[in-house]
Amino acid sequence: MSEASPAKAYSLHLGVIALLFVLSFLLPEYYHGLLARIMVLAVFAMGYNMLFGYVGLLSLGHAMFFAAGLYGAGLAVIQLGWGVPLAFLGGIACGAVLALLIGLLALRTTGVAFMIVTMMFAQVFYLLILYFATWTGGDQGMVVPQPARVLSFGATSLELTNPTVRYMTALGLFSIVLLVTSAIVRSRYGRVLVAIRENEERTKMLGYDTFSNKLAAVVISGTICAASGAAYALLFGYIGSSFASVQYSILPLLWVLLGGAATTLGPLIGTLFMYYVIDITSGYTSAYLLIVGIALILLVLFFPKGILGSIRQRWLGWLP
Amino acid sequence: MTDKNGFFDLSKSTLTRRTALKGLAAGAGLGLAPGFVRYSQAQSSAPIKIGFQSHRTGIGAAYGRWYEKTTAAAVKAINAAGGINGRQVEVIIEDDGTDPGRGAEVVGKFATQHKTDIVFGTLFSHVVIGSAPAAGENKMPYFVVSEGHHVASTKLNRYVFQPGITDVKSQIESMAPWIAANAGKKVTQIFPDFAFGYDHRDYLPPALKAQGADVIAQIAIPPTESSFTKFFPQIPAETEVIYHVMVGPAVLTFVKELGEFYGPNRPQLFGFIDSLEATDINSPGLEFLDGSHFWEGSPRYAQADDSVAQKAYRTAVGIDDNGAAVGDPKDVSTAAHMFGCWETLYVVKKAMEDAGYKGPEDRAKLVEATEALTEFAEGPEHPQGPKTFNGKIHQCFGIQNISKVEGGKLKVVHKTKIEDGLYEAEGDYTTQAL
Amino acid sequence: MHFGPHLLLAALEGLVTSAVLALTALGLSLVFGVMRVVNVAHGEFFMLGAVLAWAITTAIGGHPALGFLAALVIAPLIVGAIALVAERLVLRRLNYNPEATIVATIGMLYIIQQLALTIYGPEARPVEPPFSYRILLPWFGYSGYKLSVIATSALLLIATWLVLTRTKIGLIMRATQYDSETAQAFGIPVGRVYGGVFALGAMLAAIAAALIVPISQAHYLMGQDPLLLSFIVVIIGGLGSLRGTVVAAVLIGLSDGIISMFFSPTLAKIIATLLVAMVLVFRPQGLFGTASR
Amino acid sequence: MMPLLTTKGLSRNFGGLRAVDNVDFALMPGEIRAVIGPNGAGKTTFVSLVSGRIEPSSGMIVFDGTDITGQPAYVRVREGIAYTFQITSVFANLTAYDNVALPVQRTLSDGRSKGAVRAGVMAALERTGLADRAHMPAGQLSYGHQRLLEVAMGLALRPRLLILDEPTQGLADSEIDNFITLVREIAKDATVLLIEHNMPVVMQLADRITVFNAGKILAEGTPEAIRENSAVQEAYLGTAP
Repeated sequence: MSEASPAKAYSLHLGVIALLFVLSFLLPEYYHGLLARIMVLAVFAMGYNMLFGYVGLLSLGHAMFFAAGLYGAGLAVIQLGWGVPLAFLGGIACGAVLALLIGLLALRTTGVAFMIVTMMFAQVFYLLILYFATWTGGDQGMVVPQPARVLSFGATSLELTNPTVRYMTALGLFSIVLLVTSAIVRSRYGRVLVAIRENEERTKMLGYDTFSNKLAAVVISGTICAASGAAYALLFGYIGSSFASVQYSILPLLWVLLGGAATTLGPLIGTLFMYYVIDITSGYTSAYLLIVGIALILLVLFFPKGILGSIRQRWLGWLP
Repeated sequence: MTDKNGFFDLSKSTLTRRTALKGLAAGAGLGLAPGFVRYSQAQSSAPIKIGFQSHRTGIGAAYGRWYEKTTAAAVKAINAAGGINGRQVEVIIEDDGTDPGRGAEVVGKFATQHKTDIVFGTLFSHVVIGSAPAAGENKMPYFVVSEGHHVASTKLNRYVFQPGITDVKSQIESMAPWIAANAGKKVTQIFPDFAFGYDHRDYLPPALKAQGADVIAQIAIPPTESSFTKFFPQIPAETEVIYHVMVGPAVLTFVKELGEFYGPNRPQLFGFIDSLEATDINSPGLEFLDGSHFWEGSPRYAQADDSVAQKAYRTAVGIDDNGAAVGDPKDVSTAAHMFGCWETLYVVKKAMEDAGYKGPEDRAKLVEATEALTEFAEGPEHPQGPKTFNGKIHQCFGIQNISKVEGGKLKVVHKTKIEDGLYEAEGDYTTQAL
Repeated sequence: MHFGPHLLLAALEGLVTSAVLALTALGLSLVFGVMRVVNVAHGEFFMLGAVLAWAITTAIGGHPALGFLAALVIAPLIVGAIALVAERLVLRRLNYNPEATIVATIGMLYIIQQLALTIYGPEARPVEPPFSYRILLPWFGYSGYKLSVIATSALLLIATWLVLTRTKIGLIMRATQYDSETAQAFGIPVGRVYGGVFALGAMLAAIAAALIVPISQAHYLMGQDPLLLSFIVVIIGGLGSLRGTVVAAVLIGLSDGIISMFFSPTLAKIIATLLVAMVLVFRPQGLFGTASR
Repeated sequence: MMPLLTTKGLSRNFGGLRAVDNVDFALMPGEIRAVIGPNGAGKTTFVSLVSGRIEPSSGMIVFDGTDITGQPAYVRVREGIAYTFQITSVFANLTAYDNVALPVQRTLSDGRSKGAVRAGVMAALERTGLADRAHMPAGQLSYGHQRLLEVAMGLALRPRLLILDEPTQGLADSEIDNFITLVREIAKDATVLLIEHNMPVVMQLADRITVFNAGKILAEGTPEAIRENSAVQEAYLGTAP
């Protein structure tokens, strides 16, 4: 946050990106595919972290932004026949517009009321997907046809279903969002967001229009989540209402809290951790949710600031 | 009413573990001479690995358990008779949480980590549709037992098959003539406001129309609803038949409240047993269903005219004459659907043998061999009855049962013909590249 | 059906929903009001109450009323004990930090749900109502038991109100809610009050579940809807306001029933949800809360 | 000369209580004005109305010739009304540097250059003697330093009117002397409105004093005149000569 050690933070981010790149060549096939998915979902968590970690606004409705991107991109391909790049942008635009609208309404509330209002708007969004099942496929969802999931540059074309292309696309999105969000939180605007989190009243008295700043944060957060959703639809080829359900609003909160709120890499670490706990434990018992539950409680008891947050607090103060 | 076994009974959940299946498979393979002979002749001695995508948790968990039981029984029988192409069959189970996102991940895990030969066993439509792209991308033959119309709609891809259970569209079309002739001409539909309901919403009215009957009202119930009485006034007074296809845990409430609302002067009731799968028909509050009719894929209760194959199948799976687990009369099975697991595995066996399937490199051959199948004769491998298979749309068509609730049992009163449920193909998977 | 009878039916149905919702939401409201803890596992305590009610009635057998009454007493006690243990082992150690308790109660949610699935199973299981009397109205029949649920819930709510306003326990709870530090200074054992309130909140949910389970069955995923609805009720009613909670529960229950008269069910749900959200947006302190908190 | 700030009939009710009652007030540019009065006299409510933290029940506020009654607080800050809190409310988890950077970066019109923010921050910190503690989290500063940081944040806003709400509360005597010097320096380019209980500080600093009692202005004048005012003595100074 402060002026201290920007070089260290940048090297760390570039190092993580480089590591993920190298891993692409080392990982066994299954973990290669899983990591691609995790990177896309980590972007969802990073979008959530933007609002929850830095502005301190706890939303329980972020599934709607993810789903806006998912459906915006997916339906653009399925119903309108758009190409991949345009559909991706369309999905992001849907998320941005929705976030602006929701922000204008929900930011009139604070604290628990904000949680509930966002949750209810997300519920409305979810029900609308069911209500307009003719176009959205309702709860069954729809497949984004494989032939349409191709990136064409003149003569050459890249199939998004190819594992390497998919991994690299996911990594590309992840890297861009990581660098952009870390630039935002280190910027003057990021400083204002943290000030709002720490003491909104005081921030107002420094001459800041906190409503507009928060609104911008909601839009940035919603846009990033929509980018994740749009990428998910195009890379994995399925859109469905379960991605708009309450569960998918709670997941990014969990990922962020696990990895460490208000840390740039926490969302990735949290998503990774949660995925691997489920993946490994589900191999031993069908009661893996029990283990997830216990893990959550132990973490919150002994690492209340999440994995990276605790590391930052105890050992590495410079951690971004 | 006393059920001391049902509660703190941990054995149920441990029974169908992957390890148990492995043990069964291995035991059966070693113990039987013919199997052993073919085993040694096979070019590869490694077992054929079938990835079973199971609803162990989430909303589909009640089905998942019985799908696992049926699958274990079928695999045991197949292995006892020498396996497939002389190789034993091993089932690897992964839980998909009845969630499409996780479903796709599980298919990926089967393809790239377990490296199974096929993936099999999914029931819930949204999981099938969510997993289908992953199956196509991994070129992984994916045999579902879902009864949804999604496979036959040809909106999925060439690697997805449903050869063991008739799809809902066909079921509905074969029900319509009987409803119009025996139940009534003015039909009100009550269905869940999600995909399973939409198949009924979309396909029943034209099917009834063709028989001279009409759907006069359609009431869609939101998926999260847990009380229903407030919707019943929307049922028109002149309704002769209520056609209900509610599913999920709130179904008992639905029936009970319908009973309280109408009392003895009710219209005719026709339902899909999906509503009451894994639920005792004699549960308190269901008395109201006495005398009403249900669609059943395979009958829950043993019937007087059951074939030898049907009897053998019931014994193998371990269900008694009332369709409950042997030794636990409260543990009611999902008999109307789970037969599909049994039959699908035998279709896989047939197709693998036709294709001379040796390993994952032969998956394309397996797809073509499956598409080449046309008919399944009734018998030990297909105890529910004869079926035809349309290789272009990857869907089978079989006979359906209409059962009447009588004295706390379901008695089959009508069996449809395969032709009743045939419809024009909506596409052709075989034109897609492999 | 004509408008009048239809409205009557919708109102009756709405009242049953309200009755159960008011009890459940009151539990959540107490925990939230006194401890400032957002208990995401509240719905799972509800589910536990229903599942235990099934287990108890099944174990006892005999006349359904016997088992039901036993369940109505024993199930909440067990659930309360479980909640107390959870509070002592986890929430207290977290110092009731708002964010930490949300994560911890999500953890509890997973644990309780998974244990219910493993031990109880995935089936929906019915409980026989203590009596099955069908009230025959000129236009439709209605369950007598449902009416008794409304009455029982009303009695329990009045009893809770009396405890909160007329007894020393109630006074201690209100003092803790108002200002826990001052309460501590005046010798109120705040830690024990918190434990008691958390258990009481869970017990109210369990009682509501035991009442509803003869109407809708026990199922291991049944906790989610009551949780969401209770949250809404608590916020709309204003935090920690018993009167507000009850009025909001009646409002939500009735509007749910009556809006469904005019629109297709899913659309009705969309409209009802949007309406409540808008109330919150334009009156965030709830309908009965005061502006400055 | 036109007053920098005037209020006309300014009132604010809390329930039945009239915390500020029909106050007409004028403040000239360059002045150091002290507002004194017993606890509950309405001083803090009055400056909160001026800064826009709370809305008036009736009346009008004019700043530099413009009616600002309906403007939100943040706009008033931008127009030059800075408020430092009575209860210290620096951002405890941010460094002193970041605390001051927040107001500095907003007032910078050229905007982009990082050097300008740094220069502005360090200037404000140096004026308040906190430069060597720039990278300490504000919450770890001593109480007196937190008060100074609060002033530094107010200064960094480059206010035309700086409202200081009990700035010397909890300061040691030595710190108070430095503080008086600081306020005098601030007053060279800003008008200062000071709520203060410490009478020696008031007497040393104030050009004029306004005395509040029960929500109304009881008296106004030079320090000498107020000291002589018998009504004030009765209401407030009576206990302290």
